[in-house]
Amino acid sequence: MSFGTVLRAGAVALAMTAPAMAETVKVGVIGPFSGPFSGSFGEPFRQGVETYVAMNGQPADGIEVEFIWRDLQKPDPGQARALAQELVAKDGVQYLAGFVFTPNAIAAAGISQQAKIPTVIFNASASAVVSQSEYYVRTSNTLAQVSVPTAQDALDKGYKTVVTAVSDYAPGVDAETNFAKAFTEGGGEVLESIRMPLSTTDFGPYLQSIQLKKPDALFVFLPYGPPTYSFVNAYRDNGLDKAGIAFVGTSETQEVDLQSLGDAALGLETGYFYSAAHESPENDAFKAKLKELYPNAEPNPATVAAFDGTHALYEMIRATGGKTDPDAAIAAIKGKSWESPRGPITIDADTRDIVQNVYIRKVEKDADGRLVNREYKTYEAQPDFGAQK
Amino acid sequence: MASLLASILIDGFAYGMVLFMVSVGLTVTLGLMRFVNLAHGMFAMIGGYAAASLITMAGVPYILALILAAIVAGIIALGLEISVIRWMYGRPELDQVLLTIGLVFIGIALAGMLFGNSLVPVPLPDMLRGASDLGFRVMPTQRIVAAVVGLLSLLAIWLLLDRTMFGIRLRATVDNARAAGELGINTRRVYAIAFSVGAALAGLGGVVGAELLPVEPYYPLKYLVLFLAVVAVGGPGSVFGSLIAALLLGTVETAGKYLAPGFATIGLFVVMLLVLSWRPDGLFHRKSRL
Amino acid sequence: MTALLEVRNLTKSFGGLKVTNHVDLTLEPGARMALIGPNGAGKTTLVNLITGALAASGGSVRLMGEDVSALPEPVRAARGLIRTFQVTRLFGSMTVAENLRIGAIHRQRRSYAILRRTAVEQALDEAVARVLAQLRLTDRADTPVARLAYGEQRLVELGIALVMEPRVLLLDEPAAGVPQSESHIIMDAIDDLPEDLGVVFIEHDMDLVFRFATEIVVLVSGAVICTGTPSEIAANEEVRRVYFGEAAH
Amino acid sequence: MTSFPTRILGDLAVPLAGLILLALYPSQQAFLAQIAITAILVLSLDLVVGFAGLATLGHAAMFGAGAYAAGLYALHVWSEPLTGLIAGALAGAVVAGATALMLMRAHGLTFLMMTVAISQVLYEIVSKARDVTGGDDGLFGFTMQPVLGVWEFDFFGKLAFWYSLAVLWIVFVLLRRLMVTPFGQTVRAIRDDAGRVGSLGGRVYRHRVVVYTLSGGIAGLAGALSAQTVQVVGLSSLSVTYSAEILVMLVLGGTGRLWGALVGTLVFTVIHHYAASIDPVRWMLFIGLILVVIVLFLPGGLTRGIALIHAWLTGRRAP
Repeated sequence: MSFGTVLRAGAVALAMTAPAMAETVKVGVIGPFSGPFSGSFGEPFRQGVETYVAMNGQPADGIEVEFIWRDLQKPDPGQARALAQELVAKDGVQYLAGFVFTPNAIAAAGISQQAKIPTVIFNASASAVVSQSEYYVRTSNTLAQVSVPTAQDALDKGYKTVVTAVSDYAPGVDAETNFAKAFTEGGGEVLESIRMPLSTTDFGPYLQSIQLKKPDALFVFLPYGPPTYSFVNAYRDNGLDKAGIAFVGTSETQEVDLQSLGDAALGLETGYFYSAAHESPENDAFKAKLKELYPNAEPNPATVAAFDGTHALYEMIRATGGKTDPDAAIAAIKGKSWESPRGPITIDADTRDIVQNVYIRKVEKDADGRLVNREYKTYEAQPDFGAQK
Repeated sequence: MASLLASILIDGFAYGMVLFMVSVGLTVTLGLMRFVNLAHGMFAMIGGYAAASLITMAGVPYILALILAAIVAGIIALGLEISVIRWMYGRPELDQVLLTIGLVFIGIALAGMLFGNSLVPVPLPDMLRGASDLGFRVMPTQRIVAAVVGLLSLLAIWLLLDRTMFGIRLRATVDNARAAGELGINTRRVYAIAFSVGAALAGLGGVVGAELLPVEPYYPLKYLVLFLAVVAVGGPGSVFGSLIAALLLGTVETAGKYLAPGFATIGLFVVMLLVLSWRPDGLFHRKSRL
Repeated sequence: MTALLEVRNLTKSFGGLKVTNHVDLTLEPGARMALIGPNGAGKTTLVNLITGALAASGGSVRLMGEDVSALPEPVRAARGLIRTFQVTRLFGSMTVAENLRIGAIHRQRRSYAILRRTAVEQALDEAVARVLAQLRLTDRADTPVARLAYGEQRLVELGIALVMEPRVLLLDEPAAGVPQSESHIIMDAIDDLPEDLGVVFIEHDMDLVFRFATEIVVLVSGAVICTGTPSEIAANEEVRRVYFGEAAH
Repeated sequence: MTSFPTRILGDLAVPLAGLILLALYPSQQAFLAQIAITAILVLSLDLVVGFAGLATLGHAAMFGAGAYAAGLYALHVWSEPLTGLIAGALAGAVVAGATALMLMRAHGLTFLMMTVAISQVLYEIVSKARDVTGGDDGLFGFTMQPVLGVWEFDFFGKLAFWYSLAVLWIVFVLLRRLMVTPFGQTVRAIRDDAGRVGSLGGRVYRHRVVVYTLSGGIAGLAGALSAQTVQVVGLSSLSVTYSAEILVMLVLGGTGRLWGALVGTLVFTVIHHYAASIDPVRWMLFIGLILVVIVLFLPGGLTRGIALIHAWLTGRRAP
């Protein structure tokens, strides 16, 4: 975490007390900047925002953006609402951003709606989130968005039967139901759907009983960090790969965890919206700047979601000239498309949710021996299938 | 059917042995010093970090790193015992709970600063990776290692308690600390050594259990309930009780995963509640034997 | 006239060890019974069995003719069987008056009362004031007990029992640890107790025993070896040998 | 004991403190409402920890039960707030009362572990009953009618603040009264020496069950307030982590004094608020150090410290 940012923010605040030369637009960012989720979300958020600012400067001449960071470690709706209210009422922010957990995003929706605060969701991935406020925009993904194309790909690969094993929490259930729906509609069969308690770390028994079912493939959804690590290792160590049960995942091999997964991850195939190995000038520029600012940081889906979220904020700020005009701001971002480090993306004009490519990737070693998600197939312009139901 | 039962027992045993190793030190501090130590998981985490650093940075072989990690955990525990924890013996439980929660918070913060907030893998040598064939099914080799190390530590604990001078002193102090003091046993030193040895065992458990309970800053908080459950169910102070409780809880959770996947966690806690309502002092309440 | 307290065949064993061995006792109204015996004779255990703090392995306890053997300690206490402790057990966070009030609250069955402050409950106050005066603690009423001298703490220990208006009072070494100069306050207070009350007291000081007791029970290794008036006990050969012989050293 | 004016002044302290805070943080009323609600919860925790002497890591179970009950009540039955509070309090009391029958025979580590197990089981049940509770997306979609039919809930939390402050005031005053009644004193006596109370005819178990149930009711009330003012109920309201956090607040202020609960909540929340905006990463280190220092050097917490300073200034010995 950078102290420079704090100092810079302070300097901006000081500058404000002098006769204002430039219009300052304040953006409140709420996320887990400490605690167990800081590694997978809080830090990437900050890195994404700052990388974007470093690459693009200020939105326009005479408009300065000031980011105000507020720590919210865990799902805590009361705290989320209090922080959002404080940012709006006391700090006078024109925009809100961040939000990892769905309940927090929903709790702040009332503030966003009533105070008309355009808000960019960097993560919270339940389909229902964006519809909670007319001023919500999302630059991450929904589980339906990534699991439906993943199911199609599984069918294309010729898998006839799957077992789904997901962590027993809302994103896991979303992933399971959407995958299963798409897979069965495409003619496949789901032999069993297992929901594993979130606190589980010993996956051996689950994998053993899956092995007895002998499916063609195993669809998985697990939260980042320890559960994914344990699961992938258990998948190898229980010999499922050798038994010919293919691994079908989404976010499991994301970059923040990938290197610590080690060789166990080699060959795993997943469908997701961003790979650090995506080949495009936008991604190369993004990775180069990130590396320059944070030598130890991994370019991660959460980093890119925040990077693109900052782009969305800039679009809205530019469209309103830094003035408070929430309706104009939100109208300006609706239907916008641009080339993100992840590939082409669009903010849907009706749902304000993101439309993006979903890539099927395979974990390989690059020239330096580091693990990468190599994209080999693209499902273009996927919407949130969950919202279409 | 038979192979399902065998699978439950085998997986439950391996899981239980990891739980046992991490928890056994805690049962000694609870039974002996009557010290409610919520920071015990921290020593397992320290062991894990020590081993991971030794292997990845210094290229130390796995087995040596395992032993060194246990020693590091033991030494840090000894330092803590002498500087802080010693003053907490005999204080109300609430104070002990709070102090050790405080230590956990400090440990989490320091671990995050030193090693980052993501998990740190403890790399296994190729020999211990992959699966071993048991005939009717395969078993992760690493899990067999954990079970073996667990059995070896059980043997070592038994030898330590039963065959050494320290064991005699420890048992005398458990029976009656005042009488032991009058017999010339330095009870303070006995406490300190017992605490440190318990932490070293936890460190060992932290390393061999790293595939099951991955090493990361929130380790001490995340698995705390599990470790305390083993001790409470086994009966504070009873090494044998902890072993049985660890195997029981390990098997219950494993059985839940095979038979009612979504309810494994609830099952674990319900069993714990039932046992504790039935026997508030645990299955094997320490009377005079350790 | 029924006896206040009748103990028959009371037995307690831990494992194979009999710590209380077929004890019989009868306490008449007005009796001042001293329970004596060497250390480890099981005197405190006997008190614990009578009050129900410990469950007996066998035998019966009758209080005013009724069998209370199956009743838990609080119920026996509510029926007037009250004891004090050898090691002072006061409510350490409270003042003297508050300590006594806890007794009064239970005596008057007000422990679930939530409508008025304890301090304005007149009946409680009167009971407390009476005992404070009796023990000459009135000017200490608002002192936290933690700050009292040990002798005064023993008085409060006794006071909590007295405010319960017991029918049978079991005193476990009431003057233990109290300097000689103050022990008479305690013994005087015991002397002043109502006539119809029965008292059992454990005491090591033979002067006190012979001055106050109307009846003496000698307990050795958990069994009663002899019961009698002070003069009978003083003359008893076996008691002299087992107990006074030992005490003389 | 205390003179009449002192008592009245003590009763007025909550609204006074509320007004001072409002003057200090005029535009952060949702934050102040959070403090008031948390203070109610910590007061209820003090009943169990400070006055009954039982260390628990499961108190959030009752808070969460109250929050979900009030949320479901508003969603399916009636969105009137005051009856919603009653629903929440009842739910908290029922959970506490039912579990107390099992819990109050245990003590020490066993008690601690059972409180943890109970709140984990409740957590899992609520998490699994996704259709009813929303699982970990949270329970939302309900709106509240105006309080007493007059005052509307506003998104800046103005009403939330006054509403929560009023409930906090009532709870605080009633608990202050309760602590000096015969029942309150009996509970304190049980904490000091349960065996002694038993020897006086006191029913320790029953009193503990009653006080735990009462405490659960108040925790449920706090949960209901939280549900109504935030209009989302999250699973974390039931978590053991939250139980630990409120325990830290209580100890920071000092157990066994109602003042301690208020001071601890206020100091913890305000420090957290600033620390979290200045340097969130080191916040955990800081709170850990505070805990260790308080336990080692200032058992009794901040209010004990204040009492010591007061005693030193007035030249008397501290109580």
